[in-house]
Amino acid sequence: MKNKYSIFSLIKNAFSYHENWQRAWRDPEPKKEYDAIIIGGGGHGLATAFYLAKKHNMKNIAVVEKGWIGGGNTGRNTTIIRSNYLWDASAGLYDHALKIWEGLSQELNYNVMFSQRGVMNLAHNLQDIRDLKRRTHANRLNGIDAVWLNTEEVKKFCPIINTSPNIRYPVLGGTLQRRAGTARHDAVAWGYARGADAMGVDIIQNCEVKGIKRNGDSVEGIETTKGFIKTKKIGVVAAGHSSVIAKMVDVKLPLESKPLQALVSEPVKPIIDTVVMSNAVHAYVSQSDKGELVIGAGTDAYISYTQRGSHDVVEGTLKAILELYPIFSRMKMLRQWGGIVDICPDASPIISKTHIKGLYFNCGWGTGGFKATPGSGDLFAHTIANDEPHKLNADFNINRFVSGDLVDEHGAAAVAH
Amino acid sequence: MSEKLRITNNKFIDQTSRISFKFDGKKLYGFKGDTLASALLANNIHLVGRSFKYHRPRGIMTCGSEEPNAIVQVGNDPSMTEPNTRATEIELYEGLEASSQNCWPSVNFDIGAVNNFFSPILPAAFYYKTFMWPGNFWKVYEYFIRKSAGLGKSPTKPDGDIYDHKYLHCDVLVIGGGISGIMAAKTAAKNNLDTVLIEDKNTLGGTTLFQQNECFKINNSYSNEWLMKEIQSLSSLKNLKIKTRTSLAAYHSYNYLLARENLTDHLDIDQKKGKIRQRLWKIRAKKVIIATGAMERPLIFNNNDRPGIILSSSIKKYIDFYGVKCGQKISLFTNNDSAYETAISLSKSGVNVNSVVDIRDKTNSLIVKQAEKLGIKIHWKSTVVNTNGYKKINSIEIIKLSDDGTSVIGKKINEKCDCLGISGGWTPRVHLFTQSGGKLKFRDKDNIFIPDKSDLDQLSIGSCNGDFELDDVINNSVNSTNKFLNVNNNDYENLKIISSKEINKKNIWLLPSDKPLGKTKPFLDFQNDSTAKDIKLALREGFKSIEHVKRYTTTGMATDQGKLSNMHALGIIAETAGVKMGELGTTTFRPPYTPLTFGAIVGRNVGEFFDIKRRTPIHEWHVENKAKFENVGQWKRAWYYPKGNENMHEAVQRESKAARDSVGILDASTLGKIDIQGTDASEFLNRVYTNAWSKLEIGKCRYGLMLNEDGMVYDDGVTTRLGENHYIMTTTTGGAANVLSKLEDYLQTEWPELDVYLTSVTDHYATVSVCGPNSKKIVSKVIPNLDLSDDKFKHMSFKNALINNIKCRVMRISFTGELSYEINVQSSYGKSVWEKCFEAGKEFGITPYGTETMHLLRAEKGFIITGQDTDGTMTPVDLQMDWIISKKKYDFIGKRSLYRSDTIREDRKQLVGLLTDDPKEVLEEGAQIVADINKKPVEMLGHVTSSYFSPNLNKSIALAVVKNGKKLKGKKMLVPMKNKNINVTITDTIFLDKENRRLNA
Amino acid sequence: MLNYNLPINVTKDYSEINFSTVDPVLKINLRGKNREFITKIGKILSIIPPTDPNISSGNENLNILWLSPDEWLLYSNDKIDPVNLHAYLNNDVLEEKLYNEISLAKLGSITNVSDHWVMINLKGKNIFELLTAGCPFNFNKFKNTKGAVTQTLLNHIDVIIHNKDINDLNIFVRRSFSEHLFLWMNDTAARI
Amino acid sequence: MFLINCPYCGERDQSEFSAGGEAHIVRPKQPTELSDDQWAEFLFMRKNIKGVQFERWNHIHGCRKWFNMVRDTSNDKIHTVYKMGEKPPIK
Repeated sequence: MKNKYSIFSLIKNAFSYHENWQRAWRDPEPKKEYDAIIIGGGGHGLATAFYLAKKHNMKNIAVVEKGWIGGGNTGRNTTIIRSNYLWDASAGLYDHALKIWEGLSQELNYNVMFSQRGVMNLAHNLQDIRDLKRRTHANRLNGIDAVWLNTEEVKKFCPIINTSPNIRYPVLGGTLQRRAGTARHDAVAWGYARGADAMGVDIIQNCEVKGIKRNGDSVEGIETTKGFIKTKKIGVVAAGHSSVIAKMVDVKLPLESKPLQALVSEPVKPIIDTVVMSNAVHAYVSQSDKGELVIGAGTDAYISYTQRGSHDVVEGTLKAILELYPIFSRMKMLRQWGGIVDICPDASPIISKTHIKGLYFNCGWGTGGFKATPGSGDLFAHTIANDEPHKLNADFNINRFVSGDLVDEHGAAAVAH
Repeated sequence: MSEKLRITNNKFIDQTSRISFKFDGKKLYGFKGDTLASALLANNIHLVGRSFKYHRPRGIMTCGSEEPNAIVQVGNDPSMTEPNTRATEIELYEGLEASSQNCWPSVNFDIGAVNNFFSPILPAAFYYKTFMWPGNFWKVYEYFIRKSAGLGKSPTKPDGDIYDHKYLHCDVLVIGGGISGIMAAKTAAKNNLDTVLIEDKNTLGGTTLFQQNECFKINNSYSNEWLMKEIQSLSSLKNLKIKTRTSLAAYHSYNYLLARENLTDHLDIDQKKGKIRQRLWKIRAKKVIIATGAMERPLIFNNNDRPGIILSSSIKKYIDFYGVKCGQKISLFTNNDSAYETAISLSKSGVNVNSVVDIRDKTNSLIVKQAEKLGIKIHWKSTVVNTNGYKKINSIEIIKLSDDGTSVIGKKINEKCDCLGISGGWTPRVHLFTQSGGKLKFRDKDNIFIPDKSDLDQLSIGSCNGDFELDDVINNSVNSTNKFLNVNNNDYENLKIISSKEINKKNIWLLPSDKPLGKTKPFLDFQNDSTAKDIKLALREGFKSIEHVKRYTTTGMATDQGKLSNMHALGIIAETAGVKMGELGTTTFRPPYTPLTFGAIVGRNVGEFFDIKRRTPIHEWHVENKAKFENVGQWKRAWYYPKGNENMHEAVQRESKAARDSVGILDASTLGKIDIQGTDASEFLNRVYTNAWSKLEIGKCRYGLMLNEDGMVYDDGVTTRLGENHYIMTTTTGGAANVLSKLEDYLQTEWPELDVYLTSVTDHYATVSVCGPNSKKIVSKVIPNLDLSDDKFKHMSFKNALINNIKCRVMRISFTGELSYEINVQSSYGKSVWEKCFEAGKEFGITPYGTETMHLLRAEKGFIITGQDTDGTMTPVDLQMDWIISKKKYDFIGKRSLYRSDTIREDRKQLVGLLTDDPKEVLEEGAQIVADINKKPVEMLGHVTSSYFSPNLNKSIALAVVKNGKKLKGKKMLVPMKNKNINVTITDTIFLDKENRRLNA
Repeated sequence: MLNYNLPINVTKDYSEINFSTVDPVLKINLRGKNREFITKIGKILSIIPPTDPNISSGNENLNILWLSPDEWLLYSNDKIDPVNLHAYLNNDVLEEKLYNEISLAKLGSITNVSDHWVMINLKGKNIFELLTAGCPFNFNKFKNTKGAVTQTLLNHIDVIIHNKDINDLNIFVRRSFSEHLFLWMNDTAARI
Repeated sequence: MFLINCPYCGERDQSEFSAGGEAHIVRPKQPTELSDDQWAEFLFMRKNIKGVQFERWNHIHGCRKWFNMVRDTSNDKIHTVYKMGEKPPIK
């Protein structure tokens, strides 16, 4: 790999005032034709390209991104990574991702700062307890590290939580996955981009897809703002804009794109060193390495592509934060932003072929896609390369909405992503 | 305080009232009207903090919300301390205690400063390139990184202050109380528009308020004197509401704005108590006028971050407004005229101005001439290439600029100084405009972004709109305001305005140096320590878009959100990449404009007001009788009634037994109740429930299951036919609201042709459920004239009755399998009826029971609870309730979904009963069920949904969903726990009284 | 004899704000779509239900509040004398008459909601200061419109607000929410 | 926060309303006649338009009436509202 990153390369470059660092990735003009094109330069798209090149030896491929890579939900999420999902299919998918996360910095030679500081999910009513215990038992049998904590153990693991029995919805316990944690979102996109580029993948930014050319039931290429590009395989990883791409080939998806907001506080010295999520009292919080409290808010109920949500959602979230962490009342919100999340009726993703030959969709990650980035890329690459799903994403096909065989993380033990 | 730094002829600071405060533990003095910053400067304290990354000494740099350096911790009470507060915005009060952040042991001697020594190997984003070895070691590196990062400290105890909200609807909202804002507000209010003017400072007037200079006059009086009169005239306007100390935090679409009003932060400690600290105004304005002014830019050159380097306009405010000299020997460095205003103010106040270093060729504007007249030395076409002094600047190095401005020529002049004022021109505060979705355009002549297009009914005026000179500000503001408000206010016509005009403009984003860039430290983002070098590094590594550069170098990500750094970052990117700034675009400014306390955002919705508590009409009785309560949705429901020191299990066992052996009483008031009337009521029920309703006789009750269109069980309950076209439906407690709006949805959108009316009566009725073999005796005592004989009053039927002349409805229905009656009476009599039943039941040892016992009793009978035994993936068939699906009916909500390839599978997960081989062993709800624990991966067949120890059967019972369960009756299964595997057998779901004898006991 | 219990039964005084619960009063929900329904109601009550939104009609005894194009809330003005209370609430002539002539006549639906809603009366110069602390509704016009009606949220709780007279309002809140709302109202009023 | 003009009550704050998704998806009159695919189309498949979309809203905390709205999802601009059963305005 072109100049390997390490403390030594840093020192070496210090002598030349860091003026000899090479580009992390090239900035090529699109070729006439590729063996495969990935639409969408977010984490999932870049990871897909990376694994297509690395594991399936497809080097003549491109990632086309209408803006700048990592600028969508990759750069807007709260970076929570966990795999303690209820259903076997989900557990398989997300734990596959978690296993890759554990070695990703080394695999990419790019520090993605994967920090396994644990993720805790709190229970606030009797049904929460049933649901979370159900999940914990399932996780254990699926070989996923997850344990049930009683209220005292919750308090011990994260002392700043208000576990008083007198609050409106007292903390009745929770589950903990120690291998779970957070990572540096930008680094994931940049690391995959650098890695893919090094293997010859063209990353084409500021290139918007305007149409998809079909010949009968198979794809022939894409029309873009940088002209027509020929290809036989198109992997769509456009997150919130999946339906927009689908419309180009008259495919309808079971998706709704909704605003999801998040916010950070001003940076302070370490005060919470794990990730705590609560579904009933809707609040998740962690603290970034920079010291900012990173807080995920909920989605709005309406469709919007504006990357803005309503203030009530932010207020509702902070209200919950102060219920569980009254010490944060004097902390200040530094920045607030929104993303567009594409949500499936069963709150599970689609990683699937379509009825059009050579057209593949990876979408529907809703509010929880970041954690799956490496796994999603790996499995989608497999699906594209072999024109067949991997067994780990077989259940996440598009057809489940016809058969009714949903992976209902939503209905069952709905737990916040 | 060192008096020599205070001037006495000052009208804004009350120098008679001395205030004592503490900074880093040292007791100091200031005056009423000071900010912490002005008071510190008056005490000759510049060094107030350390930078984020290199821990370089940093001093006060501005006088406002854009301050990047003077960020302090206020207070040290663990519940009241506040991190990251800008000293330039803190109004001084008696007892204020503040301290420096991000330094240890002290701001003067900071261990972290070693980072500065390592800075050569810590370029932008170095952390992405290292800390990767050994593989699992990031944890360790991260620990130290986290410790050294972060600025102030979070409080560690709950906030002692309270906050609240207020909604405000107005015709015109004017943001910013400077000269243009004041004129606009006056214009609006005078034209009978309901107007609100907000200003984040404690006084109106902006910078004009202290602009007493020959070069700026209106109608022959100084601009500040003229403005004073304007401000006074506002008080007479009844349509005008003025809010000072109120800063606009967020500007959302549809002219929805949030403003934070500071109510007590400026008060002396002892006066703060018991008052609201901050109020968040939620404003809906028909029209919005933005008059937020402009920010002065710094200049980017080597070591431009030393304490004592201050924005030139801030130096002017400190001397003219606060009466504080930022130094005794001040040098100024500028690329525009405004620094000369500072020079003039300083020399008028007797501060010795070394010189003005101006990168421009000689210019002759009014203000420059005046400066020259005062004998101020000017280095034309020169730049500062370096500054010296570690904890405070002590000299600057000046060199001539080449003609093209890209390099320096000639020999260095060294000039001693104790303060350097820098002015890089002005940046309009367009943040709010862009927050609201407005698009900007770039103006090349002075390198600024100004408002262009917006979808909202809004207007930007004054310097935030790119008007910097007095005459432009006044004339353009007046015209556009009149047009915008569609009024004709001639107050400001033909004013005689004198204003110095800037003739000569020149801008260099990164000033040339006599050293190679690599050897210099030209800071852009002072708080985050990012330099021009970092920007260039990012570009070199292929990070082209401004957002990439920003994230890679963290420029503009600090607590000042890049107010000072963004423009230079853009400029340097454009220069280096060779693109026009206009095309480069700008980064998105996100709310809030200045950091906003969580407390203010949440307001009073904390503690007891965090969420609503719904109470039943009988709530008091439960409290008096020591009930423990369970949260069900927003309801407080009696959970169980412990006697003496019974634990829950003991109480529930006792209650359950009593209900079966004699009689129990339950408050069922929380169940949703919907009054259904209309000629199509029966047809409507046919469509929303799975079973048939048309043939239900008047006076009879029936249980119904409601599905979603996806075929999954959604809600259930008993519905009673009160009349030909009149039903009352009950829903689950949690489902009530959703069911009603779902039904309304179908009525209004899918079946408008149906003549049906739905009215919620949930709160109108209290429901007292008397249950058990003796229930009949009790009801007959309470309602003597009601014939309860089985033939007259059958199971699943209802009767109207009177209790002491009060109407009530008695339903004979059972959720426990016992003979039981539900008395529905209007809520105001609920408690009384309950007490009457209780009284009547005493002789039978009537036992009040809560939700837990109810759940146990119904489980003995195999009755489901939607949401517990179902989870949004269960069809009625899965529940083995095929009997409730009408085969005759053509359609009902969700029917079609029951016939999809997956939903018709025989081996879906189905509801079954479970018995543990050891009858004493109670299963854990949520536990998984497997057939073979040794086969890997373990196949999970289902899970336990409900589990109890039944005192009536004297054994453990459970309900579960199991794959293909219907066919597995009698089969052995395992419930694997962490430490053991529990042997269970799949059974029927009904554990007690399959023949329903007890219903007619 | 059964006792009558109100969830809140107090009068509170704050600076220019006065709360009092005005129950028991008769409250009946009226539903109907066609003109026949309107005229029939008019005949029975000698008050025509308003067909324009956000207003009310009434006489010295009764008010009819517009709730939606096919829904109105009828409530009696004065507190019923507790002595005749039972008489009133039971044989409640009015409800029965309405039920017979509307519901049974298939013209619409009549539902007694007397205890579904709790009515709180607010008086004083500062009552709108109180409302704007927790209500997104724009009261600028409403304030000065006698008889105006709105349904909105107050401290996140559904309410119906009836402007009886200048600085004299009736707020209707569902009984199970009433204690919580009242707690909030007192908390807020105390700070005005 | 949108300012929504309820066709019955007039302009109200967004917090009084609840969103109901894509409008004019008519529930099939004869579901049993539909294939699994056709039923899935009704049940789950959505246009999810970026641009002008017709959608349903409910004035849940006001008159409780459902109505239709024409809104541009790319900028949240509300073009118009109309009552259930009324003809949608042509784009």
